[in-house]
Order: sequence, then structure tokens, then C-alpha cells
Amino acid sequence: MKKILNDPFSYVDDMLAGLCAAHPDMYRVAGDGRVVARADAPVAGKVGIVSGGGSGHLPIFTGYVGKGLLDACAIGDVFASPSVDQMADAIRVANGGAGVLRLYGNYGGDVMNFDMAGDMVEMEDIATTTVLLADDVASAPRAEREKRRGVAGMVYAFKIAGAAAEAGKDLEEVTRIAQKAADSCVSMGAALTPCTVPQAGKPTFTIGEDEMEMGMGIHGEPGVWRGKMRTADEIAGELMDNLLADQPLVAGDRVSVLVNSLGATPPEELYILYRIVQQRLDAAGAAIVMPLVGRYATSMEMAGVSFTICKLDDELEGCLKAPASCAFWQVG
Amino acid sequence: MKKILNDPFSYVDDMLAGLCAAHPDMYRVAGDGRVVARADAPVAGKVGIVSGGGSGHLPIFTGYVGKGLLDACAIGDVFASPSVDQMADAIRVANGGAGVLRLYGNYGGDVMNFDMAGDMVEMEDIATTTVLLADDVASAPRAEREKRRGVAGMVYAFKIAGAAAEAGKDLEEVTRIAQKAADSCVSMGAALTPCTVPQAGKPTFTIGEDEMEMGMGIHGEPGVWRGKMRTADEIAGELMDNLLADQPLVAGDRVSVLVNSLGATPPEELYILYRIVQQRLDAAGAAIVMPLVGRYATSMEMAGVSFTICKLDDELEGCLKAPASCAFWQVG
Amino acid sequence: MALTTATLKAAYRKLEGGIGTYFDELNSADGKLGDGDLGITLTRASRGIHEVVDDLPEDVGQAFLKSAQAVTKAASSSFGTLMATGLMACAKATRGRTEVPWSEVSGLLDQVLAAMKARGKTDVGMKTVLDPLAACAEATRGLDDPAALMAAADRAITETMDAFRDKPAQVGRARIFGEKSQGLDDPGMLAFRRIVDVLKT
Amino acid sequence: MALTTATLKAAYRKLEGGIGTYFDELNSADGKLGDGDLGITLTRASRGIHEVVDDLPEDVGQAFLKSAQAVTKAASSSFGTLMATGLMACAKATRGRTEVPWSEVSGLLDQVLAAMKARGKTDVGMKTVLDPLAACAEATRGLDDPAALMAAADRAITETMDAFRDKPAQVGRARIFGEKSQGLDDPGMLAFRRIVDVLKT
Ligand SMILES: Nc1ncnc2c1ncn2[C@@H]1O[C@H](COP(=O)(O)OP(=O)(O)O)[C@@H](O)[C@H]1O
Ligand SMILES: Nc1ncnc2c1ncn2[C@@H]1O[C@H](COP(=O)(O)OP(=O)(O)O)[C@@H](O)[C@H]1O
Ligand SMILES: [Mg+2]
Ligand SMILES: [Mg+2]
Ligand SMILES: [Mg+2]
Ligand SMILES: [Mg+2]
Repeated sequence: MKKILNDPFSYVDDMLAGLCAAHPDMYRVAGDGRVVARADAPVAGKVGIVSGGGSGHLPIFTGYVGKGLLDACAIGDVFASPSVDQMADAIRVANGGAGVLRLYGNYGGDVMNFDMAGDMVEMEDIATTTVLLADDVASAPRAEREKRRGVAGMVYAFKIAGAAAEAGKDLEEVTRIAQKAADSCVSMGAALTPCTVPQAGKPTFTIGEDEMEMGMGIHGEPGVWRGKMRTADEIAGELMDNLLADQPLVAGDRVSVLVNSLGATPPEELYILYRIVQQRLDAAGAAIVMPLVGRYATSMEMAGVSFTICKLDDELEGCLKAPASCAFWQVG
Repeated sequence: MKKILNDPFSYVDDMLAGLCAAHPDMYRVAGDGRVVARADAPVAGKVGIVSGGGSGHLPIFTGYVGKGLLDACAIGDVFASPSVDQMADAIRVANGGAGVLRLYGNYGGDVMNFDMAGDMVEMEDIATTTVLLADDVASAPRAEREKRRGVAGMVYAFKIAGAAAEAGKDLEEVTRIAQKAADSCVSMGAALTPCTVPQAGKPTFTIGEDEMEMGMGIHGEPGVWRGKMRTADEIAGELMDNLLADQPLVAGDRVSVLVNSLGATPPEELYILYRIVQQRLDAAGAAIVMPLVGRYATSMEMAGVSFTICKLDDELEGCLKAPASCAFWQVG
Repeated sequence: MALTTATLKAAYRKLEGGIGTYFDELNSADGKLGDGDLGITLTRASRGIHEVVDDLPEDVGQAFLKSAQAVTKAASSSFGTLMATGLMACAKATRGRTEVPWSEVSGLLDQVLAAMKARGKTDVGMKTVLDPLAACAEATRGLDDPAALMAAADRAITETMDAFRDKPAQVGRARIFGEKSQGLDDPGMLAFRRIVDVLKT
Repeated sequence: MALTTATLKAAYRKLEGGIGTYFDELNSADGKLGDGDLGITLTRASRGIHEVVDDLPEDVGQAFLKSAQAVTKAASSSFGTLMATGLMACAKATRGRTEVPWSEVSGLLDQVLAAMKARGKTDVGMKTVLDPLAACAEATRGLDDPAALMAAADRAITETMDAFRDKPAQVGRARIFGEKSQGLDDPGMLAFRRIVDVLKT
């Protein structure tokens, strides 16, 4: 796979420069250049929400900085954690005086760094809380749920927590709702091709021309099985089997569902998969609310797909449908 | 490159089934199944706008059916023209009694078929007009402009003409504005990898691991040169050179610009390119209005990029900024 | 002797049986200068006609009309649309008759050519299927024996293709290949050649 | 004799000169069970320290603090953050002193271990860098000669790695490889091994 870039070591900085140049009304750079904040951050009196993680997943994480979403985001190199200082800067710029929720994916390095960053800003009297996304059902059994990786469920958590903060709720409430959103999401993916981390210069893994890997993580972490390519309906069926076994649904349940491309897989193929998603949810008697089909959480040019089911109650559904806008997504 | 599908021959029908299932409030299938119309089409008294062409370019063409955009679209197999009957059906379902504009890309087969479809519906007293997009500067010199291929400039033409129709203008006015929008767009692209047409089962062309092709068309039509991969800044510079030579800008001009991925190229890399686009337009003294960066006109999982510059006057700018919404794009 | 619906049916069936031989050749000729679907187009067109061939009415005009409609539905690539356009022109010229004298073939080809020119917004001399067609219209002028007609058409096609081979393409997808198209047959001419090859056996 | 900022400077310079040898080995060990960046992490950490090494103050605690901050900035992967955490623990324990007796090394390692456990929210026995570290703290207890300290640490690491090699990983990215991790050294342990290998030369 070929990449359009200048120097692999300036990939992320060049990207951020372009992002802020294209959308100055949305984004601005803060801290040492590796923090992106809402153009109007901090919003006085509003609970701030920050996220952070490696680059290469646009729109996640950086892209979701915006009204009704994140206030700031710390950005590492491609697939690498940002530094403690960058995370602390993100927290500072997000702080409108009502405290800051750290909302991000469960990856060891990110967790240690965000904890350390929290220790740092505590000395500056910024109250912080943490909610981790651990939605990838392929990465640990439900009994060890807290060990799961965080993947595309973040999209729902950002949206829902962002709406709660925008509505003026306090840090404790925003944190409670964010945790409920995180707990309501289950995800699983399948990868068809690797991607290339610019600084590494070669694909993150190799896989046969006729092979796929079920359950693979968004950085190429191992999945459940690797084998021959299956048909779209088989892939969709297996992903839905796993998700519904992990988080059973009953008639009358309301869910949103995200059919997400990891990058290269075109929307045409997401819609082919969506048919089965809808059939299975219909069969379970669940109603689909605001389905999302597209590229929401990616691994650069990796081909593959992930499904996320977010089970809703009235509170979550209200937050999901509330207005929000960033350069990559607009609701309402 | 691997594709997620069932039967290559059902690729387009499966895709349309999923598209309409996911967005029943936006899209509905009409005619023999290969026409997608606004859920509320026809809109009585409004000029209808139809487009059509091969599949595999989402969001183009089908995706841009929506309020303030297209009323209906005829969809062929991947990279193949729809049939005359399908085009005639699209015109019929778009007709709210005020006539229908056919707005599509300049490809021989599509032109002959849309002309024939126009002859058919003429017998049914539906007035039609035609505006062709011919914005790809790499496909013919400016002196033979009418021979150029239509590429991503369609996005601007759909948006602007759609706003004019939504505003209640008559067929003649909508056609005039659409033609002005089409004439204001210049585009050029570069491809890094081919894509695979499902029914063909193999890539549309081959290209070396370290090669790119400048000026290639969105179906793999030949470009200006093929050679070693260049840096992002070199690629952006060459595309801008060509576009600005073809349609010079002077200080005070207002333009919108679309930095478009052909599919696999991630937004990270589009933003890297955007820096140079902005620098060059700044240097020309032109003001950038509503820049678009993303996947607007694609060739499935092809890696590559295209730039489109749309030169605005007050009328075009007003139409560009008017509200519009479809599953892939929301303005206002 | 005259052209009837039975003649048409026989020709369509022959085409359906024989055109598959050239499937790959036509796809790859088109692949060099276009999108590589010309074999597919002819196969789809003949499959489309297959659906209606048994029910073609005695009225030759109506029979042409039905086949034109079948081709329109089945094959929407440029060549398919041009074929349908040509069949439609024949339909107009033969409407209401059950027999069309062979001597009218040359005149029919004139009508076909005129309709295709209008549809394709182009003229002869641009290295397209129109050129061998125009040559056939000329070469068959005054002839009224099917064998003689076929022989004259066959010769005319060969001569036209030889004459155009080294010129650059000026219309359709092949145009953008410019000089690369010199030395290569126009795919549409080759398709016409292969149709006649099948019919003359 | 005692540990001073000069000792620290010498150690950092040795590390910077020698760790490159193991760049590929550490990346690929981490690549088998994680994201393949552990060689990069150590290189970045030592480059980060390089920026400050000349200016490290006499106060050993301040010197540790400055190096901890440098590592935090330069290497934000798990191992880098754990290193920075350990250096920070040393900083706290030696604050305000220009000499730290060698006999305190074992106690320092206890502090480092405690800080890392808290930061990593994990314990010894899970097949991580914590295990050889805990073993070193034990093995160096009561020793006050640098050479003896080094020899004891060296042995302790070897024994710990042998003891854990065939167990499955339970923490970090390696956990998800489960049984595949049996028979493979934990990358973090190997990194610790290589740091000591460089320092002991
Ligand atoms: N405008 C035109 N006028 C006359 N002939 C044309 C025209 N466009 C295409 N052709 C003929 O059709 C052939 C290509 O047919 P086809 O492969 O169906 O086209 P495409 O796939 O580009 O739609 C050309 O080789 C040429 O002979
Ligand atoms: N929570 C933890 N507690 C203790 N040690 C850990 C922890 N997480 C990772 N490690 C150690 O760090 C090593 C991996 O370091 P590194 O490659 O920097 O991690 P990553 O790239 O996954 O952030 C592991 O082999 C392990 O020894
Ligand atoms: Mg063709
Ligand atoms: Mg074609
Ligand atoms: Mg690692
Ligand atoms: Mg790492």
C-alpha cells in the first residue's frame, strides 16, 4: 500500500497543520502542537471532555473534537500513545472550570500516561475523572471485560458524553452517562489487509491474498481466527453472532449500530453488510435508531470492517440524537 | 485488494438494498431497482435533477440524492452506464411537473443513453435539459474542453444546482446555474493503486510498488505521466500547477476547493496535501470558501487523490452554502 | 427473395451461437483503448435478443423494434446503444412490412448510419464503427443478392480497417490514448468485423 | 564510595552508546507479542536523556527528576512510562543528596517497584518487567559494592527470565497472545536484561 507523505517523521505534524488550516472554525492547535482543541475551548462552566491516543485513526480521535463532542485531544505518532505532557496540556485547554472527563480507549500505555497526566493537573486544582472504552468482544471474554481493547465504541461514547456535557451536566453526571455509554457498546471487527505505519515503512503484518482475520484489533492485534475470505453475508453473520452472544437483545430493545470501515473498504461494501445487520436485529425484535455506516474509526488504509452495537435507554438515545458537529460528522 | 461481497453479479443490488435499508428517510428504490430517488420524490412544482452513471464511486452518484441535491439517480453496474430505461425511470420519478435537468459526467455511453432517455420521456411531455461535467483538465486541453471527462467537479455541480432547484427556480434558471457551476470547476487527480471491479475479479490496471500515475481518470483511464512516487508536497504542487494554469486566479477571487480521496487514501494524507493547496491559493490571493476534504467521489478502494477548484461568484457561493443533506454529506 | 422476420431470427441465432468465440478478443482489444467491456457488451446484447427472438412478430419493422428494445435493456455501453440505435432506424424504415427486398439493404445501412451519427454526435472519418458501416453502405449499393451483399460488405470492412489502422482515434474512450491508438484497430470496427464474420459462415 | 550524579551521567552515556545494538532485537521481540516498538522506545528514551545529561545537577534527586521528565517527553510507550515512573521514585528517595551510598540500591529498587506497580496497576508474578526488578531488589539486599550489586542483578535477571519463559503473559499487549506467549520472553524483561547488559560492560 502506498502512502502520500513527505517525511514519515513529519506525517502527524503535517496532518495536524492541514486539519487546522482547512477547518479553523472547528479546530485549533494547543500545547506543543500535539493537542487539538475546539476553536472556542475552554467553554466556561462546561465540563470538558478530552481523549487521546495514536494517530492514524481519523476521524478518531482528533476528528471528533467539536461542539457536542470532545473539547480537546492529545495526539501521538501513528499508533503510538501521546506523552504525559501532551495529555496534561489537553486537559488544561479543555478545562472550563467544571472539571474534565478523560474518555479514551483501554490501551496500557495510554492508561498509564493519562493517569500520570491526571496526577500532574491535580496539583493545578483541575478535577478529573476517567472512563475507559473496552468494547472489543474479541479481545477478552465478558468475564474479564475490563481487559478488553477499546475500538469503535468510542464514537458512541464521545457523542453521548459530549451531549451530556453540552447540556450543562456536572462532572459526576457526565462521567456516569459516559460510563453507561461505554458499558452499552460491544464491537468486533475483521481485517482483510494490513496498513503501513509511516515510520515503520512496511505493512504492520502480512496476510494471504485470499485470507482474512476475524476479530483483529485496529493496530493489527491478533484476532480469533485467520482463514479463507468469506462472503459478505458470512462475515456479517459471524460478527453479529458474536455481538449478540456477548450482549443479548430482547424484543423491544432499542439500539444504534455502527458499520464501520477500517479505511480502504468502500461504503458500497458496508451497505452490502448492513442488510444482514438489519435482518439480525429485526429478528431479535430490536429497533434500530440512527444507524451509522461509514468510516468512523479507521486504521489508515487497512481494508476491513467493524460492527458496534450500542444498546440505548431514553437517556442515551436523547444524547445520541442531540446536535453535534465536527469536520467529519454532523448530527442535527 | 480484497473485497467484501457475496456474488460479484449482485454487488450493486446488494449495495442498493443496504443503502435504502439504512436510510429509509433519505432514499427509496424506484423503477426496476436501479433507480434511487429522494424518499419524498417527486417534489411537486420543483425542478427535478437527475444524474446517473456506473456504481463504485460512492458517494457519487447515488449518495448525493437528497434535499438540496439530486432528486433521482440511475445506477449501472460498477463502472458501467445504466440503461436507457433506467435513466428514463429516473427522469420520471424526479419529475415534479417543472421539468428535469440531466446533470452528469461526460462519458460517451452515458451521454448517448441519457439522450435516448430524454427522447423517450419527451413523448410523455416531460421537459428535460442537459448539463455535462467535463472538469478533468488532464483528459484534454482547454481548447477541446467539451471532450474532457467528468470527475469530482460533479460534487459542486450537484450541490449548486440542487440549491437552485430547491429555491424554486425554473428549469431554464436551474440549467443556467448548473452550467455555470460546471464551467467553474477544474479537476485533476493522481492514482497510486488500481481497484478491482467485482465482475472482472482482478485489478483494473497494474502499477509498480513505487510508482504513481499523474492525471489518471477515475476508471483507470490513462493520465499524463507514470513514474516514481513523489512526496506529498510535490504531488500537491503539480496538481495545483496544472489547475491554476488551466483556470488562472487573480487576487480577490473566491474559490472552494475539494481535496478528494479516491478511496483507500486516508484523510490524514488529504490534510497533508491540503497545506500546499492552501499555500498556493493564498499566494494567488484567492480566498477559500468552504473547503471540502474527504471522500466525495471515489473509485472503490483505489489509493489516490484528486483536487477540484470551483471558482465562485455570489450566485454560486450562495448556492454552495445553502442547506442540503444526504446520508454522506450535510451542509447547514 | 427478401428479408423477412425469419431471416432476422436466423441471423440472431447464428450470432448468439458464434459471437462467444470472440469474447476475449473483443474485451482485450477494448481493454487496450477503453474499458475492456466490448466482448461483454456483444454477449449481453445477444442474450437480450435471445429473450425475444422466439416471439418476434411477422412485421419486420416490429421485429426490429423489439430487438432494439431488447438490446437497449441488456447492453448499455456505447456500442450497445449504437446497435440499438441502428436497429431502431431499421424498424422505422421497415414498419408495416413482412418482406423487405434485399435491394433495400444498402438504403437501410444509410438510415442506420444517419441515426448513429446523430446519436453519437460524430461523423465518419473519426475511426469508429461508423467507417466500416459507411463503406458497407457504399459497397452494397445496387446489389440484391444476399451472398453478393455479404461478400461486398466483407471486403469493404477489411479495406476500411486497413485504411484506418494507423490513424489516431478521435472519438470515445480511445481518443485519450492518442498516438498509442495508432497501429491498433478501433475496437468497435473489430466488433463489427466479428459480427459479419459470424453471419457470413 | 557512593552513587553520585557523575555515576548517573556515566551510566546514561554508556546506555546511549550501547543500546542501539539491541534495537532490532527488541523491536522484533515486541513485534511477536505487542506492537514492535520497544527498541524504538529505548532509543527515544536515551535520546531524551541525551538532551539533559550534560546539565544534570549535583543533587542526585534533581538529576533523577530531570531524567524522568526527559523520558516522559521522549518515550510515551508503556515501557517508557514505567521507566519514567521508576526514575521519579528514585528522585523522591534521593532528593536533596549529592551522594547515595551503594547499600541503598536495594531499597531504591523497592521504591521503584512499588511506584511501577501502582502506575501499571499490576503486581509481580504476571510476567512483566516487574518480575526481574523484584528479583534484583531481593538479590542485592545487603550488598554495597557496585560490582557485586551488578553481578547479583545479572544473575537474578537470568533466573527470573528462565523461570517465567514458559508461562503465559497476563498483562499488557502480550496478554491477548495467551498461549502463543508461552516459550517467549516478555519483551519488557528482555529490555531490562539488555539495559543491564549494556551497563555491566
Ligand atoms: N460517439 C461515437 N460515435 C461513433 N462510434 C462510437 C462513439 N463512441 C464509441 N463508439 C464506438 O464504440 C466503440 C466502443 O464501444 P464500447 O466498448 O461499448 O464503449 P464504452 O465501453 O466506452 O462505452 C468504439 O471503438 C467506437 O467504434
Ligand atoms: N501494566 C503493566 N505493568 C507492568 N509492566 C508492564 C505493563 N504494561 C506493559 N508492561 C511491560 O512493558 C512491556 C511492553 O512495553 P512497550 O512495548 O513499551 O508497551 P506498548 O508498546 O504496548 O505500550 C511489556 O513486555 C511488559 O514487560
Ligand atoms: Mg468499452
Ligand atoms: Mg463501457
Ligand atoms: Mg510495544
Ligand atoms: Mg507502543
